[in-house]
Amino acid sequence: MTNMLYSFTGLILFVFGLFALISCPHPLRKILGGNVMSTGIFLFLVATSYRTDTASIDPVPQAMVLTGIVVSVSITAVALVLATRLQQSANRAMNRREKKNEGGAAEG
Amino acid sequence: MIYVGVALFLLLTVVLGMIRIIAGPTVADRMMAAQLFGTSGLAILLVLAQGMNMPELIDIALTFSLLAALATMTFVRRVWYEEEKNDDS
Amino acid sequence: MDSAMTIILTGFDLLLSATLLWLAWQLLRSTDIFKAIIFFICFGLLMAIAWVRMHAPDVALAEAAIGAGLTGPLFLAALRKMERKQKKERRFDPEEKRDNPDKRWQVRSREASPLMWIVAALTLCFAGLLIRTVWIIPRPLPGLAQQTAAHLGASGVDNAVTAVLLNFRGYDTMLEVMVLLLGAITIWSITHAPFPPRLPDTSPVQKSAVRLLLPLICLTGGYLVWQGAYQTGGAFQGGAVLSAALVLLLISDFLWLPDMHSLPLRMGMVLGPLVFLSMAVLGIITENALLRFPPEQAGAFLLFLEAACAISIGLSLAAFFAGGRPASDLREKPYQTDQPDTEKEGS
Amino acid sequence: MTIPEIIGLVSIAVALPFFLSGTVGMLRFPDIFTRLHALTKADNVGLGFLILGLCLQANDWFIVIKLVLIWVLVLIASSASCHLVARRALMKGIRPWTAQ
Repeated sequence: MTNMLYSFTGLILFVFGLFALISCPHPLRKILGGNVMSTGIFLFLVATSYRTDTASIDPVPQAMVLTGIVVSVSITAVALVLATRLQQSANRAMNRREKKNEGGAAEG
Repeated sequence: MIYVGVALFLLLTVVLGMIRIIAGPTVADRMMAAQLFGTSGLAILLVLAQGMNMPELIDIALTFSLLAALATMTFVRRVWYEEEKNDDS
Repeated sequence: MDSAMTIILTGFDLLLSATLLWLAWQLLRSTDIFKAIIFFICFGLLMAIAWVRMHAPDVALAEAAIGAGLTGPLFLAALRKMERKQKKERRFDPEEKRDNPDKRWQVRSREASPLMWIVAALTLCFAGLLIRTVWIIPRPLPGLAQQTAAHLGASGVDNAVTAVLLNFRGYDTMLEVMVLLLGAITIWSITHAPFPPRLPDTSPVQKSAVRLLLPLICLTGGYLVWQGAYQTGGAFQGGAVLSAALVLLLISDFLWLPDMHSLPLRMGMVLGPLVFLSMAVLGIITENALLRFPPEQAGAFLLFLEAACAISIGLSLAAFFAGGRPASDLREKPYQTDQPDTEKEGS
Repeated sequence: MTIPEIIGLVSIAVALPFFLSGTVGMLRFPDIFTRLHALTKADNVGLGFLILGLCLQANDWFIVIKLVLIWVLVLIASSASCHLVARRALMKGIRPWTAQ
């Protein structure tokens, strides 16, 4: 019961994350969506291997998920730096264009 | 069993408090609500440690308590620094 | 008594998963990106409790340290870097002052509405397929619990998760430490850190709180690494807690920090992968296989390995937060093509 | 049940209203400063009673030390961060709410 509940929660989280990754235009929200997606997969992995008796809980998926959490935080960090750089250069270009427009308006 | 009931109650208060995150109105209110959740989550962990008979959860609670200030301090020092940010952002 | 316990636990699980789903939906659909980040922090907190309910305390500890502790500040710092420029940009356009900072993104998403519906329909179909697939998995699933328990004696540690991570599937962990190093290298080569501006009004309360917390955080990190051998804990959790100490130092603008040379940082970051590789090569020489440890000394080897990994994980995660190469590392002035547009604080 | 266990349960029961009032205060109070006040009630007193209760149930000194350490750490963290938020709010010119 518990494992079914949590594995379906994980699946739905994965789908939410996927949808956000495709449909949200804001880069930060895309990264958030990717994080939710990976969390969903982790939850699904661990919940599917969960047994009610504590003695026979499988440590292999847990170790994999532990690895996955650390890898996903590194991916998140790299993606955030890339998104920040992208945004900054886009803003800079926009500022320059607006400045030029303003200057042109003042002269004309 | 009492402990799990207590944990359920604490989880309910957390869910109630989420209204404050939605309502705002200032960014600081949202951040403080998140901090309250940190404390409540820590309490849930401690209670579950007793109720589920897993004493290792106390270490997780210890980690929570060490990192409790991290998000709020980052928020105050990094995000909320700009003057004149429209508060209901 | 027992059935009442089951009912309460089921209620707890139901409430927890419903809240998780609701939070995920809110964080993906809310109008404001800051709100979404706050929801994400809460999501991490509740995920840690969900891991506890799955009897996965090691994962819960990692989630508490990384998901609830570090990722939120990472996003907050990135948000600030993005927003500062946007605010500056808004100065050219006083009409827009009351608008949402990410209005640009909002407008485009509304324009793409029919496409959105198609994507939503496709995602729903995909979700249905996934749910059906999961439904028809034959249960109970086979597991590796017995095999792990049978070989636990040879691994040198008592905690099954640590044994799997470092001994049975050491390859994974070695590559993972490499991934962290690679991430840090990528970030350092993309940009140099706009190093923490020394904000004029550091509160003395914050400084003394950080001074009180720092030794305790380092102590707890070391304790978690040590404890990984027989109970919940290990290199990742310890490393994440250590990196929290560094992040606290970074955000409270201690004056000596920006002037620090990056050589010790680099050495520390390489330490973990290096020790792992040398252990692997040592395994070839003594045991004729990559990454195999002699069972008698395995415990000591693993502890050594974990300590080295924890140091490099902590430093790499802190480097992620700093978001770039330390500025003091640059021999000449930082790369400045179009700096006039950007705001330099504190200099 | 021994007497310390009963006292522990009573102490946990005392802690719960503080958590509830923290949340209710968070929802009902009018401005950021009063909400900070509500928040610290849950942090300090509620968690304090809860930890007192759990300490009375614990059978290991190491666990008791860890529990007390958790409480002290939460006190440090919450007081420092509430101070920072209130200070920054005052600097930004957010006026404390008054009865008028």
